[in-house]
Amino acid sequence: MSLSDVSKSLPDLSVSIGGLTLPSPLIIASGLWPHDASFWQEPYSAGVGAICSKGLTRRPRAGNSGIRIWETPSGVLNSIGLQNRGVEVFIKEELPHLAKSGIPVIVNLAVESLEETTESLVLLKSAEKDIAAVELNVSCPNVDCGGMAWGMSADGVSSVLLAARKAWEGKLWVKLTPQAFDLPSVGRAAEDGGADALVVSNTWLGMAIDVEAKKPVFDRIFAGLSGPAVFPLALRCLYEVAGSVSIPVIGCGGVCSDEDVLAMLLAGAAAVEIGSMLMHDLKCISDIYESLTKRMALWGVGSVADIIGKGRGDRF
Amino acid sequence: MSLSDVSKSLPDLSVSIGGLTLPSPLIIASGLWPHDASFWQEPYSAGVGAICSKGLTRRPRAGNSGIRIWETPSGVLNSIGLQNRGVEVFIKEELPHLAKSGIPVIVNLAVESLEETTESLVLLKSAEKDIAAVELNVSCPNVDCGGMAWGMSADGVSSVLLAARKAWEGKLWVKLTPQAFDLPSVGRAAEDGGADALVVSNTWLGMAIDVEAKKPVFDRIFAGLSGPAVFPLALRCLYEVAGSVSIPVIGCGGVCSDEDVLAMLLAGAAAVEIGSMLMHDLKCISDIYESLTKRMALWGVGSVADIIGKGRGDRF
Amino acid sequence: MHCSRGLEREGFLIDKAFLGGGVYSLRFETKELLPEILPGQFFMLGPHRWKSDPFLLRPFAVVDWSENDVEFLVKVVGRGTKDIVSCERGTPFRLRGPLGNGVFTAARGRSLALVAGGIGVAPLLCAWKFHSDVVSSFVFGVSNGDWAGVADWASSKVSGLTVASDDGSLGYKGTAPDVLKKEGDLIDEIWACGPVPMLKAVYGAFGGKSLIMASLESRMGCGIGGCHSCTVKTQRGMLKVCHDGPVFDLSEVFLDELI
Amino acid sequence: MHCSRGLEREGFLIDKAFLGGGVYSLRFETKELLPEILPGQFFMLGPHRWKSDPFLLRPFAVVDWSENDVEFLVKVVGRGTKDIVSCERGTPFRLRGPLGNGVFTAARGRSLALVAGGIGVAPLLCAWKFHSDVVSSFVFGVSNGDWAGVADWASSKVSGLTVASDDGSLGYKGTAPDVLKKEGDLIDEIWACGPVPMLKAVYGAFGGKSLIMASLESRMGCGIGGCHSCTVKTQRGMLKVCHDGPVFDLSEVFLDELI
Ligand SMILES: Cc1cc2nc3c(=O)[nH]c(=O)nc-3n(C[C@H](O)[C@H](O)[C@H](O)COP(=O)(O)OP(=O)(O)OC[C@H]3O[C@@H](n4cnc5c(N)ncnc54)[C@H](O)[C@@H]3O)c2cc1C
Ligand SMILES: Cc1cc2nc3c(=O)[nH]c(=O)nc-3n(C[C@H](O)[C@H](O)[C@H](O)COP(=O)(O)OP(=O)(O)OC[C@H]3O[C@@H](n4cnc5c(N)ncnc54)[C@H](O)[C@@H]3O)c2cc1C
Ligand SMILES: Cc1cc2nc3c(=O)[nH]c(=O)nc-3n(C[C@H](O)[C@H](O)[C@H](O)COP(=O)(O)O)c2cc1C
Ligand SMILES: Cc1cc2nc3c(=O)[nH]c(=O)nc-3n(C[C@H](O)[C@H](O)[C@H](O)COP(=O)(O)O)c2cc1C
Ligand code: FES
Ligand code: FES
Repeated sequence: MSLSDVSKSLPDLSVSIGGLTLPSPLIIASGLWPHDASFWQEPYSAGVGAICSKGLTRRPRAGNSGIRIWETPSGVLNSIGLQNRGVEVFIKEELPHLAKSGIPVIVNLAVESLEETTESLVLLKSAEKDIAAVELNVSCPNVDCGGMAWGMSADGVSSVLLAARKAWEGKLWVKLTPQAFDLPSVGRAAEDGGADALVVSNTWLGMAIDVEAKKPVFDRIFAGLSGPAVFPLALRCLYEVAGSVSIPVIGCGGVCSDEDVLAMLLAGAAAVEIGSMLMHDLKCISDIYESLTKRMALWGVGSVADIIGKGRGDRF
Repeated sequence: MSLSDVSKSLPDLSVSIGGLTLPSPLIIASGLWPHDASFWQEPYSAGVGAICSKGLTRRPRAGNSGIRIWETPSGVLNSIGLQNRGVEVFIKEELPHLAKSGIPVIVNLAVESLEETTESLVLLKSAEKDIAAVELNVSCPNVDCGGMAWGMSADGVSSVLLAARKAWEGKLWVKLTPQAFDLPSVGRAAEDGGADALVVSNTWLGMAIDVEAKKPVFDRIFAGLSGPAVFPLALRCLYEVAGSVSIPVIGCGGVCSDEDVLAMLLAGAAAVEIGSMLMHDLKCISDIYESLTKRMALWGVGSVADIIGKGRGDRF
Repeated sequence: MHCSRGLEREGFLIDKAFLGGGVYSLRFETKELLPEILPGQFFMLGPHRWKSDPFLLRPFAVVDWSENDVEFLVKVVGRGTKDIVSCERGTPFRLRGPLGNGVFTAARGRSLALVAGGIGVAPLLCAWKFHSDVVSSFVFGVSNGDWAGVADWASSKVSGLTVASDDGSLGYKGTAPDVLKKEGDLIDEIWACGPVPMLKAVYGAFGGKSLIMASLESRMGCGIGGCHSCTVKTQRGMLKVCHDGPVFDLSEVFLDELI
Repeated sequence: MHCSRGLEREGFLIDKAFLGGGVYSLRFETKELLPEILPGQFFMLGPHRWKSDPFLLRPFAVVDWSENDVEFLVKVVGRGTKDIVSCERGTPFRLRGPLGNGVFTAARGRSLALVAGGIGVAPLLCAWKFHSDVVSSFVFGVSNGDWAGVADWASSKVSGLTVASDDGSLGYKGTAPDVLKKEGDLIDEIWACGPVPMLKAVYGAFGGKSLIMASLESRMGCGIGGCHSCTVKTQRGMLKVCHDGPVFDLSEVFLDELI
């Protein structure tokens, strides 16, 4: 089929993730997009399947002091430290406006203590109708208590799920950390605990030194690496986890182009989250959506489901 | 001091690594440089502190089939699979020529089984005078038996060291893998086992998919990521390990410039290994050596030892 | 290109002039008409050929603009700015903007002084152009004679610009705040942009007496308030330079926490 | 730049011509004198502005050279080649070479045919220029009329070049091996470069009868035999295209393992 015939048979880009149907497999990752409804509409909304909120905590957080972002070769180190206004303000002042956009809202909830997580989920329950899914973030490397620690082991994830599932019956995703030693086992623990989908994964622990100042760039020394640099690593993690669980797995890390999306899908992803690339181009998602559509049409593939996992070799 | 005064007081770039003195902290990492003496001389030798051999095994290895190298954003995936002519041929046909260059030879020995490792070290003993140090590679991600598996845990490294130390009394370095869950504990195991220095670290497990072919690029699916992309990750690993052991730690991963070298040194590295950057520029080491010298002179720093660890924050 | 790309615009470098002191003036022609731009607003930009390294666009204050062109001053300080000024005329650029909600807002009937340090002159040139009627004085402080070209260039745009230099090689000897102090004590409002030490000096001399509105800098990711990279500590909490600023009432900002 | 950089040379793009079929001819002037270059040898190259992305230099066969200039044909197939041909005249390039030890070596007194497929014509043009006295025929096969410009250009350099195309739109209809078969059975030696299917066809038709020396391609890292990225499976084991080749006796190569 030639490119000019493409429009005749536009493929269907909607995806189904553990019972949740999204209009597109392209999800905006947590921490990149403003909670400001003016950015939840055209032209920015074109091609967007869902948007993850900034990582929320039970109470407001000021975030980290000092430098918070640093460019590295094809990557970005960040140490934001979960600056957010807290779950309550989010539910009252922000969520209603965002939900009105019609874009599915994924609430990224940063796990601190189990108590706080339960409290937050109970609060979110009151706004359940505006929430497409809760994404439990057991993987933030930029805070002290909790955060990534929960995602490092199957045990940690199991206890989080046990608490969370008591308070939240809606769709529940778990966003894993690549710092975990055995991602497949952590993923299985989340599946066993009742997760509807996994997100693989969050940022990679890195650091930078300001050579002239002779000291670490970040006040917390370590920070999270994201962006194109980590794509090969994230793809490997996705491939491993997708081969080890039977719930859908969403790929995340360095996705920048339709090729990257297709690589993730072929490796077994049910959808992808796109984060850092939005800093490079606020409108990258609609471009990716377009070229993805064209490529699928050229391939003669009618739906995303026909691609998922089709590029897996024999490992796992 | 202005740049023109620099020549008046050239700093001393020699380093001492567990009793071994090298003329420069810039070491060519394993697997990048030919075992061909014509490349072990001017102009390529300028600024080089030592050269690591290609990973050697007890017996010759043909290496992996299929595509072996793939470019990623600011990085390189490789799946060479330890192609080498075996320890015996190396000792007889290659080492004598390389040693004649006067450049310290670091023999990178890939750990397969403990028996083969012992055998190889016994063979190497016969050529001890030509070997500045043996670098035990417990971190190759591109082979099936052994390789990276030994480096994943403190226990694995302990048993390797126990075997190795019986057969080899010379300088012994251990090259760790960033895939290990707890690098500091693996590093301590190597130290306790009698290692003279650690190399942190080898390549990062990644993968690539050929989207048009709809299959993994590499026959072994996974491959090792190196190059500038991984620098922030490698620096963090170095920082963690250097804070946890008392033997020297050599930084490795994405070092491309004098700034990168200084960052590693400030974070606690005793020296650095440079690998992928040599594919970008065969002569990068002499350029880095020059600019490092200039920068140290501008800083008024007389020796490398005066920089090591001076940029550490308070973590570890 | 698409019909509407929101804040993501495309422009071509149409003019590049080296002004000395590592500073270039760059002018871009945009394909679409620009909306109104307020003094203090900025763009994040980079040549289209930046794909993944460099990855982040760099923020620059608007110096001047018309319907479909926009001008910036770029001082070379690192790899991004170096590569930006190395671009030839005709190079296509990504221009994200105008960004920023905290801007310089004209206050009629009050005495208003502008004070710039080094490259901080950029947004104040824009402020002057669009509010020259309300500005009583404009002091431009630089480090030394390297800035002669920039000072001349600025003087050609701003009638009555007062130039000062730390070493006296250009205009008055002294810092911009020093000169401003001499100009008179009774300034209702000051618009400032420059290095943190300058902002502190201005605040030291005029804080409490005059309202000091300053355009701040910070490392940025998105420019639209999404990523929380660019915050500064203020009495109202951690505020985003890109979204709540870049212009802030200096009395609200913890000056010692500025990076 | 330094006095001696060994194989790392610097050159400036001095000529760029689009020949059609996605193929450009690029000529570089080198700062230093070049050593003798043998047909089949190649350079790895990329513009100096490639820092970390793209990171690897790309290999290209030498088409022609003199004391301080060297010419290549570059076919655009991906991001690296796309960026290379987008460079303006004057752009500084990193040129690593000449590389390769396995080259085309003239065999006097034997009948020698050259057979090229598509962009594989590059090293054979060099072979022809320096060994035209011993070449009895030179067949250049292309896919279709898109290659007309390249074929004309090659014909202007090679007297008696035979052009063939798969669809018959240029020269003979058929593949280059087809044409060669017609030209006569008694060829002592063949020098070949082109896509793997062409090499297989040449081997199928002439293997065992003629000595077939072929220039192979492979993905490369270092170009000097250090990284073991570029190997091909041969009867003598895994050999490095960059160091043991790029020209190999095809009877030694496991053709089915070529990528
Ligand atoms: C709202 C705003 C307006 C600005 N207006 C102008 C302007 O009109 N003209 C101009 O020349 N510069 C302006 N800057 C600063 C400019 O953005 C930086 O100099 C530029 O991003 C540095 O990029 P680089 O890649 O060359 O530097 P890098 O190599 O990234 O860093 C080199 C140095 O630049 C500084 N730097 C890096 N990024 C920033 C940043 N985002 N803000 C401040 N400093 C930074 C660092 O402290 C570092 O020392 C402005 C910054 C902001 C936030
Ligand atoms: C010894 C040698 C001589 C060569 N001579 C020429 C020449 O004279 N003219 C010319 O146009 N090309 C030549 N090539 C091929 C050329 O090197 C590749 O086309 C180029 O590296 C692709 O770079 P890219 O970034 O555009 O492609 P990428 O985006 O990296 O890949 C696109 C496509 O190019 C192919 N490719 C990538 N790298 C190589 C490689 N190293 N070798 C072969 N194919 C590759 C891949 O199969 C892929 O399908 C030669 C290759 C070798 C090994
Ligand atoms: C500035 C910034 C802020 C982020 N904040 C969050 C967050 O609050 N919660 C979370 O789960 N992930 C957060 N992330 C991680 C991203 O959602 C994403 O998982 C990660 O960046 C990898 O994807 P990318 O390479 O596409 O950016 C943040 C990333 C960045 C760069
Ligand atoms: C092509 C290639 C081959 C390698 N072979 C080996 C090897 O044989 N043994 C080993 O210990 N490391 C090997 N490495 C790893 C490097 O020595 C180095 O640890 C790694 O590439 C990270 O450093 P870099 O980013 O500077 O390349 C290889 C790396 C590359 C790219
Ligand atoms: S730069 Fe992203 S919030 Fe300001
Ligand atoms: S490219 Fe490195 S060995 Fe051939």
